[in-house]
Amino acid sequence: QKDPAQVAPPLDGVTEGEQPEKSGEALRRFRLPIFEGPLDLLLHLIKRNELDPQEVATSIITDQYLQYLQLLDSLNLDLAGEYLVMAATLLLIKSYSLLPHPGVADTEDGEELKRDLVERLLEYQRYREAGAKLGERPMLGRDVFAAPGETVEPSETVEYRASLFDLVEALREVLKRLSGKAPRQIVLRDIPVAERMPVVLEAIDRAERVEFAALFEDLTDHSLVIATFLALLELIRRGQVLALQQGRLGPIVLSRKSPSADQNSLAKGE
Amino acid sequence: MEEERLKAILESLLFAAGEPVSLARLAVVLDNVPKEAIRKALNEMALAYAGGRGIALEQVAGGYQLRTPKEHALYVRKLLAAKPPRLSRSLLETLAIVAYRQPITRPEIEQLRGVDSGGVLETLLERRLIKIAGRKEAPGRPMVYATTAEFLEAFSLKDLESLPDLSEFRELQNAVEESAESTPEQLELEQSTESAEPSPTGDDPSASQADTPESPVESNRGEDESN
Amino acid sequence: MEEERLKAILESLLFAAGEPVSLARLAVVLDNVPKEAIRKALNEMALAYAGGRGIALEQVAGGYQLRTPKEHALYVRKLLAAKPPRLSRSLLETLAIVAYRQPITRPEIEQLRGVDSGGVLETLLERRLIKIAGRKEAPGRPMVYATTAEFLEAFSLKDLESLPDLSEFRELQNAVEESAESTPEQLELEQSTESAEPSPTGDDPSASQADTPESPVESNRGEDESN
Repeated sequence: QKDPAQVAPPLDGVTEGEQPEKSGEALRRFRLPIFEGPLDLLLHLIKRNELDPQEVATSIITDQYLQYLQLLDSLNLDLAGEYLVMAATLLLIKSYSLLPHPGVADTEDGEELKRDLVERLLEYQRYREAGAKLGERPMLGRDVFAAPGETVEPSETVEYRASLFDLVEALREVLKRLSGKAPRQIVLRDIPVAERMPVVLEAIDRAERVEFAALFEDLTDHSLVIATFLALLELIRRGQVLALQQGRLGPIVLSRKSPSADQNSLAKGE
Repeated sequence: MEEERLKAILESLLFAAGEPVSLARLAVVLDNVPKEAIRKALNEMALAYAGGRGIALEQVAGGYQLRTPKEHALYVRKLLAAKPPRLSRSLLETLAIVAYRQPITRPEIEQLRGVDSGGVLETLLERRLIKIAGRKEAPGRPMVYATTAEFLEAFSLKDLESLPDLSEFRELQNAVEESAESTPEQLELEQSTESAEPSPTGDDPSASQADTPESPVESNRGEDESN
Repeated sequence: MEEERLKAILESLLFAAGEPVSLARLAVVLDNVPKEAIRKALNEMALAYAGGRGIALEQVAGGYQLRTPKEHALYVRKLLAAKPPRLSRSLLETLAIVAYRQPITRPEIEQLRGVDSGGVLETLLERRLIKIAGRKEAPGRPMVYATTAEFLEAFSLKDLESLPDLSEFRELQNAVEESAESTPEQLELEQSTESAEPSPTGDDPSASQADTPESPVESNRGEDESN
């Protein structure tokens, strides 16, 4: 992608004789130098006229610069604003030197404009050179190459997963709340864990993701809570359910590990 | 740890890492080996590699990295069949400005370059050669840009201090002018002679602006001749 | 080609390739070198590497490959495991969308990205960079995502207001308006996350360790040098 401000110009010999002879839809092919902006163009013109950057404000440079802008204008081509600003600056400097100016202040203004421009030009030239030098350095992927690197089994996600301890902590929270709801009604029944597993899966499937606490919301029976919890642990152990915690003390969210729509997206998404 | 074994392990580590590895990171892995011993081993390794080998040990981006020597670039490129990263003049120029003047804002860059630099900065960010390094405490709190570790790695620089002194360029100015100007980048384009219609997308003004009748016309299109 | 030079180039090639390279492929790169010469050089290299080096040349199914020897696996594993996980482009992209548009639903994210984002969101949830922030009052009551405190921490952000100004990322906004008709490459998104790159120096717990007198290597060094 080209810098939008780049324009391609100029001025190396107007080649009128080389207009295409064929009429109609003839396509012409050009090779043009690319300029990075008005400063770049000015440096080009200075070089071409074998001048010094100090002499940027001489009329030959100004004339050629303007000639180029006119050329683009005659082609109805949009011109980056920076080129026009520079043109105005050059013209202003020129006007100071051409017009009679009784005030001393005016002369100084003109000189200052010129000094500023030369300074900018020199500074720009320095960075352009620095850039060129940078481009000459041994470049990775061009001149020198590194090893692609070996990989090991990624283990870093583990630490993001909620630990068993977190689950137990969360369960305690649920139980604490429960005991507020139905105090002292602890009747332990023998509920098979296997019976609770499909219930847990169904709850997760219904909502795609379920907060850990929500799984126990409607349970007032401690035996049921414990069986449900054990069922969940078993499902996690089997890799059917994924437990994720948002933040160290955040809620634990349960989701289906496989097979579900989410699993597909996992494969596609990354 | 015996010295030869240390060197062998270091070679493994640097090879496996691929990217530059800092002395600190190596020391973490090599638990009980003092940093000084690691540094010494690395220096000796660098010397040992130097003699016409296929691998070189370089200090890059604040760390150590194994790399192929420059002389083999052609072969390696051929094997990898990868296009070498191309950095245009405008990218290099802007990168140099960021490198020497960081942290620097976009308006400051544009003042130095004299042109809008949004597109160039975007490309440099995309290539991870520069990053947004925060905001300047100035009106509007503009973002400031700085170079990345990837920049140092890409240009084989040990650190930012290894950049050549900017003042050197002033002296060289004329010589530079020669070399920079002798091969200006060129834009190749085609245009119908019937109309100077701007490109339909409008997102590449440079292409449409590039046509000038003054420009050396390379050739007419072959198709026309056959008619 | 001279034999030593051939070996050096082969070393460069295998080093840069990482993967196994077939003899045929090597022969293509090394234009005029006969396969037999290449095979012989490789065999000699394999022998030379064998003596306690950090790299081994192995012949595997796909060809020849440079690898770290098994004896160093522990160290290599430690080094690579210590490497902070890098966020892939799609992760960063999604993260940035969430950061700027939170609270946001998965369909909205997918509309912006133009691709299914379930897996990416899951990874981000896993890494605690985003969280489920509730449900949207809309048909189906879809869940909405938001960034976490860990996100701010990981990206060295004081608060969400410290994110780079969205207005500076025109194209993201455009993408929002156009509602992702294709696969928009959100270059700007990288900018936002790039700024938060963890500092390369980061941790240096070894520094103190290395200087401790208990470190056994220190005492051995003298002997090694005399060898």
